[in-house]
Amino acid sequence: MEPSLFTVEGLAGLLFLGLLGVTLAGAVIATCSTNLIRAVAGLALCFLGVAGLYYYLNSPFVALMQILIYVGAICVTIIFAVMLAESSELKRLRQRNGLIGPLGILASGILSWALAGMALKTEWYKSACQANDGSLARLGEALLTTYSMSFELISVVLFVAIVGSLVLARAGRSKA
Amino acid sequence: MSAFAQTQTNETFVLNLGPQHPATHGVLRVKLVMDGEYIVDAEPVLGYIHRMHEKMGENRTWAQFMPNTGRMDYLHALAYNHGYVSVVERAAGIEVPERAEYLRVITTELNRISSHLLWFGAFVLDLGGFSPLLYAFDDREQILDLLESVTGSRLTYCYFRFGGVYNDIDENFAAGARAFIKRLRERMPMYHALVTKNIILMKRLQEIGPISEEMCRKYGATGPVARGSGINFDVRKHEPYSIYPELRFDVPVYTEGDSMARYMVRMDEIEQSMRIVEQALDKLPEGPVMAAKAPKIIKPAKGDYYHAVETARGSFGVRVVSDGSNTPYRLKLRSPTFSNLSLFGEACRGMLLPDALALMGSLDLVIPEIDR
Amino acid sequence: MSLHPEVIRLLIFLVGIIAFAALNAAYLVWLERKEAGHIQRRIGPKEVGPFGLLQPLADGIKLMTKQLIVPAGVDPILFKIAPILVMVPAIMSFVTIPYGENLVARNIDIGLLMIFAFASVNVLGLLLGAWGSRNKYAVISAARVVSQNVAYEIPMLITVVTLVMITGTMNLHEIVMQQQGGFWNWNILNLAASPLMPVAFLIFFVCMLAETNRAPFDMAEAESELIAGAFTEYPGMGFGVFFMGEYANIVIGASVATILFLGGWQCPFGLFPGVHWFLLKMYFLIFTVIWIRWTYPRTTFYSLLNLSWKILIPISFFNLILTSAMIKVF
Amino acid sequence: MGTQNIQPPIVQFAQLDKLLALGRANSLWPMTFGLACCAIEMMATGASRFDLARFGAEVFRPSPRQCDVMIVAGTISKKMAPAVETLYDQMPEPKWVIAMGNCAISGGPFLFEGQYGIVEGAEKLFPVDVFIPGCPPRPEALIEGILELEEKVTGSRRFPRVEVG
Amino acid sequence: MIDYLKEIISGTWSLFVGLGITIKYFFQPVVTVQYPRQTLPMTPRFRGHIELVRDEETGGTKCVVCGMCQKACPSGCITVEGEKKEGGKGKVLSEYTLDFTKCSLCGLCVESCNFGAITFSKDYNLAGLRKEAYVFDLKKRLEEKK
Amino acid sequence: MNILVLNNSLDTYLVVGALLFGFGCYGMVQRQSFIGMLIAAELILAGASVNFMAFNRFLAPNPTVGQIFTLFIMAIAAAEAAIALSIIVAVYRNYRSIDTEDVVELNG
Amino acid sequence: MKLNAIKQALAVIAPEALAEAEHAKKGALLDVTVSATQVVEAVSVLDKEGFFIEAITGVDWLGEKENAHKDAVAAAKKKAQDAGKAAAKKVADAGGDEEAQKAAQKEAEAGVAIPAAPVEPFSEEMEVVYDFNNFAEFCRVVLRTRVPRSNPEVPTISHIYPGANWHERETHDFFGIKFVGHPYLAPLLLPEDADFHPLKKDFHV
Repeated sequence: MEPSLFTVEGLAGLLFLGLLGVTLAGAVIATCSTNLIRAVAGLALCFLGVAGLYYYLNSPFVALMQILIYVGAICVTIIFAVMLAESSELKRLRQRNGLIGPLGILASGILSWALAGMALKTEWYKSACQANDGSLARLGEALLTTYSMSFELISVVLFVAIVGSLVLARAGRSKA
Repeated sequence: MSAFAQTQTNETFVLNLGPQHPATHGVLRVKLVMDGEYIVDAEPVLGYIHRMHEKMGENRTWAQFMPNTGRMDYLHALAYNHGYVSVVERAAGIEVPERAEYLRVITTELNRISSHLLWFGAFVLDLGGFSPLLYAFDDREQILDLLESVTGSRLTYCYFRFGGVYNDIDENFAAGARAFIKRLRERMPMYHALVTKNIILMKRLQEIGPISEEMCRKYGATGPVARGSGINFDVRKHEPYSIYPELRFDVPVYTEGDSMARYMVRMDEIEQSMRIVEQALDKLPEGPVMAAKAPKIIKPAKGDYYHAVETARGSFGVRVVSDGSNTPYRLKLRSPTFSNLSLFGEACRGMLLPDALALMGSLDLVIPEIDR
Repeated sequence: MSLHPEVIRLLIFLVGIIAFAALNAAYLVWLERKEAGHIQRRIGPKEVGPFGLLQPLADGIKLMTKQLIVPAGVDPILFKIAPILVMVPAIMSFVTIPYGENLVARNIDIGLLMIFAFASVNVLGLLLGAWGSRNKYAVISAARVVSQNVAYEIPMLITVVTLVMITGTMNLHEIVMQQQGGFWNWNILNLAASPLMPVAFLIFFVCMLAETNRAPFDMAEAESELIAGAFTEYPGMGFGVFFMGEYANIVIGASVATILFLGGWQCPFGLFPGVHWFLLKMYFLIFTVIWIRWTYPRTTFYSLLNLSWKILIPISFFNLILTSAMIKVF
Repeated sequence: MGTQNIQPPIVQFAQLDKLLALGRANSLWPMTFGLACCAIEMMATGASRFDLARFGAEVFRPSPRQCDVMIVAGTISKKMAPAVETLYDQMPEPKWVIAMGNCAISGGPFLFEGQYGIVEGAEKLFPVDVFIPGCPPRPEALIEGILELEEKVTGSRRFPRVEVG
Repeated sequence: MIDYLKEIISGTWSLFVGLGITIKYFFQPVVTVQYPRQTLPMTPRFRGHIELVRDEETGGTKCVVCGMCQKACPSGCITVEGEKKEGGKGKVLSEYTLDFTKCSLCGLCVESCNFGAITFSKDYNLAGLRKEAYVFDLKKRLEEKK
Repeated sequence: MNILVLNNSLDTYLVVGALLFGFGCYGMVQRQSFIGMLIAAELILAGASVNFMAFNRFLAPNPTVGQIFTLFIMAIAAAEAAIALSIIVAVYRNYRSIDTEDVVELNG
Repeated sequence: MKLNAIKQALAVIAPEALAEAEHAKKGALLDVTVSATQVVEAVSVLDKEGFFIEAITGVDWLGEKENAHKDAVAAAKKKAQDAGKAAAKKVADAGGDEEAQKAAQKEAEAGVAIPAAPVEPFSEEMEVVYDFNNFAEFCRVVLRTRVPRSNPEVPTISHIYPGANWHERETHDFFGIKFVGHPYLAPLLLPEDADFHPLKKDFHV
């Protein structure tokens, strides 16, 4: 199977490469940038790329949720926190001194190399065929039947998180 | 109002509002120490349009200073003309014919309406509403046409003279003024429906920027600012001058002290000024508009004279010190907004930025009048 | 080697969408200026072309040939990337909007979600641009943008969820198809599903105003307070792109409102449905948006939050519960 | 090829320049920059009766970054002069300056011997393109000034001249 | 609770009232005077820069070079110069310069003139590229007007 | 192997997931500020999610499980971000720093 | 009556310098001159009676004493001349000759003392003028104090009337009068680095 560049498949493949690049570039910026806001921007870029990957994995719903939650909510919240925490001056992030930098590179490099190697080496048991591509209806059905308990629990967790963060963030300010 | 008190540990930063900023109506700079959007401290920095009026007064003859008065507060130039001619007439003992006084009052009150209309528009513009400004300008243009037909200028009038006024009105003026008043009476309900009763505006003004009676006294605030804080002080009633004792009008006073009260005072003053103009037009006597005995060259006797008038912004006083020559020895212009603005720093502490700007707008600032 | 027809179709639509967005942005500015003029009893742009129709062209030429300044002290990368981050998601959202029965670039099952997902990226763009400017006014404006958007996304999404419960789909095409017939079948008057539908429409409209930073919720660029807010440091085309993105967002908001509540391309009387009806309704909504801008003063930040938390969210929650009850009962 | 016969360039930049000039001239966005009395007349010019919007020049931008023309409307004091200069420098090219009113032209009525407070005209700070005398000038004069500036940018005048009898 | 609902309803109503007002104006005719194409009539008292009055009898100026206007002017924008009249008393105007860029249009000069030699012009729309154009030689202007 | 069909191979996604995980780990170690570490944590979560989604697409018989897991991860991430950020803000208020080493009092 | 109350209270502080002014002529009802040290006390009295501050300003009386001296000299000279002439006339009437007349004239002229030129330069003064008014009823009170021009210092009243803060700064701008105890006496209307006081009579650019 050799799709040429000018077919739908070919273009899709090309786009996929682009998304891969965006994802990894975003990850690099997010970890290595010395400027915190740029790091968040890199994170947003990375998430956008990941959302694209999800789209290629036949789950547009999750892809859009990824954009909505990660890019639209989490990144924005992080930027907001950065603004709150260092509104006065642009703070350069100090790198940890000594061996931690190189060691970190080494350790995480080995880790990802091992993981990737494992993934590539393993003979994955391919499922015979999928009943259908995880459509929205089936997803909803599963959420409200099989996983309804976890769904509720997650809601509780979210609720508690919201209340907790409100309490934490408001602790500093007292009613006038 | 500030819902939360500022914690000491929070980081503050300095925001420079101006000297060129749309909300300051000219070239005022306010150094704001902010904690987020809360104002911790505010310090107005003046002098960006200091035009040396008092110095010029000492370099010119008494008559030659007239054009300056109109340029101090270009929105209510005639009241400033009035203050200056009154003090010189007091010093030199010049009698003014009655018709001239009536003309002075009529034009001054028309000018006051135009000033309040412009303030109304600019204030709503500060609050983000555009169209009321243009409606107000539309009405204001009518006044400017009337005044231009009498004085020859649109804005920086130099109409009064020691001993009278420069020109008698023409035959169309009275009818034009009455027609305008009729028109404005019909427009006022529209302004109230569009702006005053608008829920957004009410939320922005009610209980915002309270100024207490005591604060007005300590800072010497006068005019609508004081009247919005429950102080019944109007120079026209308090220290009657010109023909105001002969006219019937009310002094609108609101006790809330918030921006809404100041807004309402000015809106009510427009109505009162219309009343004054109507009465003065009815009573307008015939006669000369210039004192026959007015000397061409003014040389007041040695001494120290003061006269205050009520302008659209408050009590404007002129102190002249004469050494008997044809130039003033010392000319002090007591501008109302100078005092009104001086309380801004204290009043806006702990407020949010948009509320502070609403407060600043409600003070009705004309910066060249503050800086002089 | 030939291109697949689907690719060609997509390309054509992409070009069409970009042209539509740009043209809309340009001529909505014209509409805004004209409408403002007439509301204020003046003419508005008139001398540049007939009825001032060439005014956007002149503005465009001018903005494009303006010197590109990257002011000292800004973060150059963020500064440059922000306008793109505002513009691109807006164009992406156009992809799934059905203008007519067959006039849609890509009919996605979860089109509604897609629009909201991309709309949320818009905030990020503004935020990065404002932060990148390193201007105090811009930073204050950015803080306002975020709290405003977060506060209004909640009632908006609750309202939309209510609607999705009623229609049972997130496919915009299907949502419109369900509103076939006359205006009594539109969702805004779908009183059988929930008697509060007109109120829901109002809530959606108000939230849309807030999300697109339009007056009276335009505190992000409140001229009398924050100079030009997040755009304070942007000269020339950077500002132009922000501007276009903003108007594109208004078009999207009006389109979504049209689709969700006003029956999309359906005719009010059940006759001759078509794209013209869609455009008519959409432009009427945009007209209203502009009309509102030139009528009201700006709200303040806390009254805006009060409005959201104390009025819109309770009502939309109530509507949600009511609707689910109605669905369950009937 | 002799020096006399210079071939016209293949791409007619002159035409393009003309178009660009036309675009610029018809989209002069002024700065919200009122200093004193003249600022009120500037507002009046933007208001319904005179309507600067007809020429596409009503987009008063408060940020100098987005402005094309700075209307210096009022007296520039010595304290204000550095700020005015900064604002001028912050405007991106191409930019123009209109000196509105006598104060902005020469110091006007506030010019006297021994004055210590004002700058004697905007020209002392930066080049000025159009002068509008008056104290303050009528709104018509400001419109005339904008048209005059359009003429300067494009090289020709599109509008009839108003002759005053 | 009732107050809450009342406020919502009255507030919303006030917003609709506002919209009604603006849309009413939207459909009303504009009040704009389209300046270069239409002009407003100037009032007879309009104050432009000053101008010399033509003496209908002699065709020249009424000015007798007394210098009162020069003295009255607060800004010193008037310069009057005269030459001795040949064989007679008084002076003949040789130069009357007005530096309009300093003028404050106060009208003191016109008032101070006992001979009615100067008046206000109706030039209300001056604008130009050179500021030197506003230093008027009024004598020349008077002659050109013939 | 044609690089244009990478999108149809499970390995690609697994490698990307591993790389994201690696970057996340590196960030965790190297970053000094709380926010930087939060960013790194988000990267790690993203790596895990990519794996879930990939297995879901290519291996799982039921195509919803992986997606639901990813959705749950998102919810948890959102909760985590909210809590972490409010802690950061609170810490910043008290210590005026978001550097981990400056907050030594937490060490006990 | 506020006026009477304030008069009594101020009379304690500055009994000799209390002048009731005629409003129609001067614009004020009461004109009080106090010494610089009494300013705070007098202002406190006004504060207690509920007065508000209208303005503070200065007047530079440069040349006042010199002019007064010159006037006095001129007057004395004229007086001497007149006296001399009168004496001469008297002598002439009495039939005295010219010499006698001259002698009488000289004698009479010498009899009128001409003020001597001071050894030291005149101690010129500046005046600070405070205007107070009352919201409740009309009662404008002018408070004046004179300070030597060489060392113009007045205690501040900005702790009593915070509104006086700016007025004092402005007066300092224009006249260089120092308000002792003022929290922030930086130029208000003049540029921040201004070191000149333009309303002083000897100010030249």
